[in-house]
Amino acid sequence: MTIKIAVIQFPGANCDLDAVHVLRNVVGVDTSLVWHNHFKEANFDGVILPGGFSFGDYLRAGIIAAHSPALDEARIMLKDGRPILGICNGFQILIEAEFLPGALLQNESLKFVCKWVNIKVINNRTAFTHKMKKDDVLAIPIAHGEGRYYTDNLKELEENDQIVFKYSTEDGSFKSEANPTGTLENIAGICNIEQNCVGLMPHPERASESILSPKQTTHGRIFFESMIDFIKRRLT
Amino acid sequence: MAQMEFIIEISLENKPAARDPVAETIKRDLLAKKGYDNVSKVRSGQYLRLILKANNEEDAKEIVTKMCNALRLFNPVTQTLNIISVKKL
Amino acid sequence: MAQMEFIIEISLENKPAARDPVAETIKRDLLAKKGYDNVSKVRSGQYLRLILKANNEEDAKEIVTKMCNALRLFNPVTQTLNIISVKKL
Amino acid sequence: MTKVKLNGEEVSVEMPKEEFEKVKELLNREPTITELGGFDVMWSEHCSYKSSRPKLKLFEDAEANYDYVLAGPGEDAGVIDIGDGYALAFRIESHNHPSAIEPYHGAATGIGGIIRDVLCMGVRPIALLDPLRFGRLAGNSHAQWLFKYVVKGIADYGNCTGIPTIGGEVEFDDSFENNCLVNVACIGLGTIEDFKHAPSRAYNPGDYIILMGGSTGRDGIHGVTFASRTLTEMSEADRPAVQIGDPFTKKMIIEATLEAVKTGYVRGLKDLGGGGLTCATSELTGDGNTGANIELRKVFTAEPGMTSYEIMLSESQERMAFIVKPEGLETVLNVFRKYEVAHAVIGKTDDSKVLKVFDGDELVVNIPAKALSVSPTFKRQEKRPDYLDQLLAQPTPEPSKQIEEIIEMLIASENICSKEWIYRQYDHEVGVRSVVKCGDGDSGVLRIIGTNKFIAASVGVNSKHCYLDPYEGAKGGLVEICGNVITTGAKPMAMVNCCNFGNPEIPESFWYFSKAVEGMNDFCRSLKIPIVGGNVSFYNEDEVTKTAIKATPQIMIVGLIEGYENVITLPFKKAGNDILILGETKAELGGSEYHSVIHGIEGGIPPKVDEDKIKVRWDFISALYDKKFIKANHDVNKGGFIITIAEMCFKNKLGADLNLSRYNANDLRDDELLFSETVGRFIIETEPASLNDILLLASEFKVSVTKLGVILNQPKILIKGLKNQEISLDINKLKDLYDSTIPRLMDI
Ligand SMILES: Nc1ncnc2c1ncn2[C@@H]1O[C@H](COP(=O)(O)OP(=O)(O)O)[C@@H](O)[C@H]1O
Ligand SMILES: [Mg+2]
Repeated sequence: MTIKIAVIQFPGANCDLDAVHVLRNVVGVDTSLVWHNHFKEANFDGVILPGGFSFGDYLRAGIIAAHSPALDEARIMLKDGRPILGICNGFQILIEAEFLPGALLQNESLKFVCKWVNIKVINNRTAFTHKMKKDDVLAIPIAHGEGRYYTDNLKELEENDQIVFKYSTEDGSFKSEANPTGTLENIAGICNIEQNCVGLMPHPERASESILSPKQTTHGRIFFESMIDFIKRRLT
Repeated sequence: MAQMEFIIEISLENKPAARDPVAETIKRDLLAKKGYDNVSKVRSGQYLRLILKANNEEDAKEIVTKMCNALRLFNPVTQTLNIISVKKL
Repeated sequence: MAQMEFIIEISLENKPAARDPVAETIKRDLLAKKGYDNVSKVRSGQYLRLILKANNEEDAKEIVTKMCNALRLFNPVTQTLNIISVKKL
Repeated sequence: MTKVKLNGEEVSVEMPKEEFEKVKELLNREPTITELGGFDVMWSEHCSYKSSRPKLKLFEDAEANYDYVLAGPGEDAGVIDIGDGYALAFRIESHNHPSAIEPYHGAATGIGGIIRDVLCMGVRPIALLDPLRFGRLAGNSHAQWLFKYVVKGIADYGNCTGIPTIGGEVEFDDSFENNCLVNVACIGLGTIEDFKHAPSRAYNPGDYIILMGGSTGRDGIHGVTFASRTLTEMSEADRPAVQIGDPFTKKMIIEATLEAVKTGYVRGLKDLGGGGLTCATSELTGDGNTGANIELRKVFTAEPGMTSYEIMLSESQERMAFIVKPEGLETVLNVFRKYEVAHAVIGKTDDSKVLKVFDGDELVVNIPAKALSVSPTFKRQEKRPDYLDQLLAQPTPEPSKQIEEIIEMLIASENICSKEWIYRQYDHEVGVRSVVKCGDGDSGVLRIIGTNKFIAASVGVNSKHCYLDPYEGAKGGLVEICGNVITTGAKPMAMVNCCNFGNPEIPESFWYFSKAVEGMNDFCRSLKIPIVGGNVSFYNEDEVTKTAIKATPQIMIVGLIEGYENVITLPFKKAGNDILILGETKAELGGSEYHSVIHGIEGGIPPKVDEDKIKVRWDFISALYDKKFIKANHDVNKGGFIITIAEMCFKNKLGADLNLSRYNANDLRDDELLFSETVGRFIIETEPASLNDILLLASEFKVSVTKLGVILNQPKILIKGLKNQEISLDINKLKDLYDSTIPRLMDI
């Protein structure tokens, strides 16, 4: 049984090749880079919507890509429980396509911010986090201008255990200085109720090789390893 | 009936609960600049002006409203759609 | 003379002769692809709505124009300030 | 502006009368208006380098003298062979004039332009750098406005296209108040095959010419003549020469171009920049010794009714021209269709050596393909400014403040403080190559995925030094930027430069240019660094005050590191390790930050460069690297070596215990010793066990190495051995000052 992962190439995506590199060369899984109009769900066990600036993020990050036929295909995967990960712009697309609830607004500072931060694992039962421990703190970089998560229904999100990651300090506290964008409740990533679809602003593909990490960590790799493991379990 | 062209202006604004950092920054900068304390409120949004064919003004409004909803030109969780004006071209 | 409150709406847009990639992309990659080809033109901009005290409508317009210049909210080299409406509150 | 009679009608052109006569002579008839427009643009200073070309001849032999140089000056970008089948292309360019009036779009389209230059070498753009100059920020809302929007323009464009901005440099100085400098550099990576597939020439008759990308509009007509004049000469009407950037379209063009090149059917590639279609088609055919027939009405335009003059001269952004083999036409067009980028086959090459452009049936251009590139040159006068003698003679006043206070003021000063406010806004990690990130080293370091090779890149120059002595200043810039690359473990491979000067028609301004070029040339020859490209921006001069900017020959160096174990970073690593200084300190405070921040003066004698000593020092460092002796490395520049040491303490919250009594061979005053900006010095961290070997090696190489002290486990710098007093500095406080300056000044 070979597992096949698709990384969707939306017009303007720019972390697509990075995700492909990590999946193929670091995690070692069969991965295809698929142009958004050509994507057919039937060929894949999991899909990644990479970061970047789909359609320049004009009007609002992710909104134009959310109307791509690729999302109709992905919706089938969503329904039958296959894993879907949205990284940064991919998260924004998942929100705009209503795979995930809420909105991602312009950072409070009105500035793009690129830096290494820490996130704490809140929900470790999703397709992308089940190899993590609850309350683990991961070192991972962010790079975005519209990542301030907002929902008018925080309670429901909490009750359904849909908050997956929150920005924290290195020792795991949710102080406001650990919040790089003014995001609601330090939220960095969420999932759907069924937990097969996760979206987050930080970039696991940039945190998967020690050579790129300030402290030589490889926390980003666990996202992809969890996904592979999740797929294997589903298939058996 | 022959269709006519209409010019229609809309704004997409953040709901108050979702905050409006652009407006907040403008207000803060205004305070710092002094001399603009007569400005009491600022809201910001995205502005779009479209030219489209419709039967009449009402029809134009309806087309635009439907389109904005169908395409999610605004995110209903945090934004509102506001039709500023419709004029025959 | 007693000052009154005005509500004033403006848009900051690229000059008519300048490109508007945001609008071009919305039209080409969203509206046209989703079948809204009755929309023949789109322009985009930043929308601001302010409430301020002024002596009259003209005065309100002037205050807003000055403010936008002072805060460098737009650059006359590539953009225009367009006053959409002024109303007494 | 000149008024000339063309076919009986009076028209205005930028070119002087003599050049108009020369055009007529060349064609043996009156030009058409479209032809004349082409000559006017192509012979402008910006396109033709007519003032600078005679001087830049000095640089011309890089390709011949270095076997790893694949493309040198004259190409869209310099290209070097870095081994393992890979080619690295890079180039730097100015976008000063547009940015001075429209900082956001001026800077953004500057990035757009430099990306195209690298892309048209057939390689993927993988990094950007941005050396900048502005007026001083404190209490200066104009400088703040320019700075804020230039950085935002670079961020929005670079981030959106997915090219990391891995480094840059900035200085704030009054002379840039009305003429900010926005230079941008781009590095591209590809296989040598990719590069060979995409020459910027049309060598073969019978190939298709395809225009691809953004539509051609009325925006930006005559942008280059605009860049060839001083700002205040322009009327409002000139100003729409600043264009709106469209990074999304650019990103599509990058992907479509790279995929098209991979098909193997592309035989030539050229970006459309200054001079638009006129420049691209004439250079492709002129340099390729072919000719072409162009059908103007095939060009897709942004608005109806554009004249042939407008279409040929439009400088609309985001366009590329392709020369494609006939049998590959469909394959290449299919690539463009996939990416949904607009495109049109606009003509064919032939062997006529003539460029013919048809507007319908009308022949609007009919000129020898090479004619446009044989622009006239000017021999400009040069004269050393009279004010220099007095400036150089300015002595260093006695310090009126305590050393501690001086150090605190220096570290908080605009030109020394942290530039994090800038690079946080840049995605400096996209591409998963960034191994040494902004702030962690003197250069950005990128890995080449699939190899064990790394490239380091840095850019900069000291404008204050160049103002006092452009010859030594340019050399000093090279020492510093090569030093930046060396500190990360790299060997400097090649240089490109961007010359920013005043009005070349003024002899004093031209003298600066001339001396800086000589300095760069002399240094690069003796240190064996090929100069593979450059760009000149003149007319950075305030017409009202008649002052030019401080001479700024920006230097960019690209270096190569073999093996990850050889990549070095800046922060001190371990308490107890030794702190050594390489190189001696001389009383060279001319043009220093100390003079300017503490005494408010600009004069004095600036640092001089001794190439022989520099060379041995670099060889020595290389020997230390080979033996793995160096744990951290940072070169000394603005503010002197105490600033360097403080910067090395910050990241890991360490300190330093220093005794300077052994390090004052020249018996300098305390302020001279501490704050002198003698170039070519390095502070290195080594382990105590290797000290003896290092000193032995030093005497073999005959280089000056002194142990200044040891790394402390506490955030403190203690300095003993000065003439005056013992000094204690609090690292946390210094770091606070260092970090807070720009955020404080920009939070209006
Ligand atoms: N304009 C800029 N853009 C991006 N990075 C910058 C800019 N200016 C400075 N930096 C970064 O800040 C760090 C310190 O820069 P600088 O103080 O010029 O270095 P040095 O210590 O070599 O003088 C470097 O990583 C540099 O790349
Ligand atoms: Mg340095």
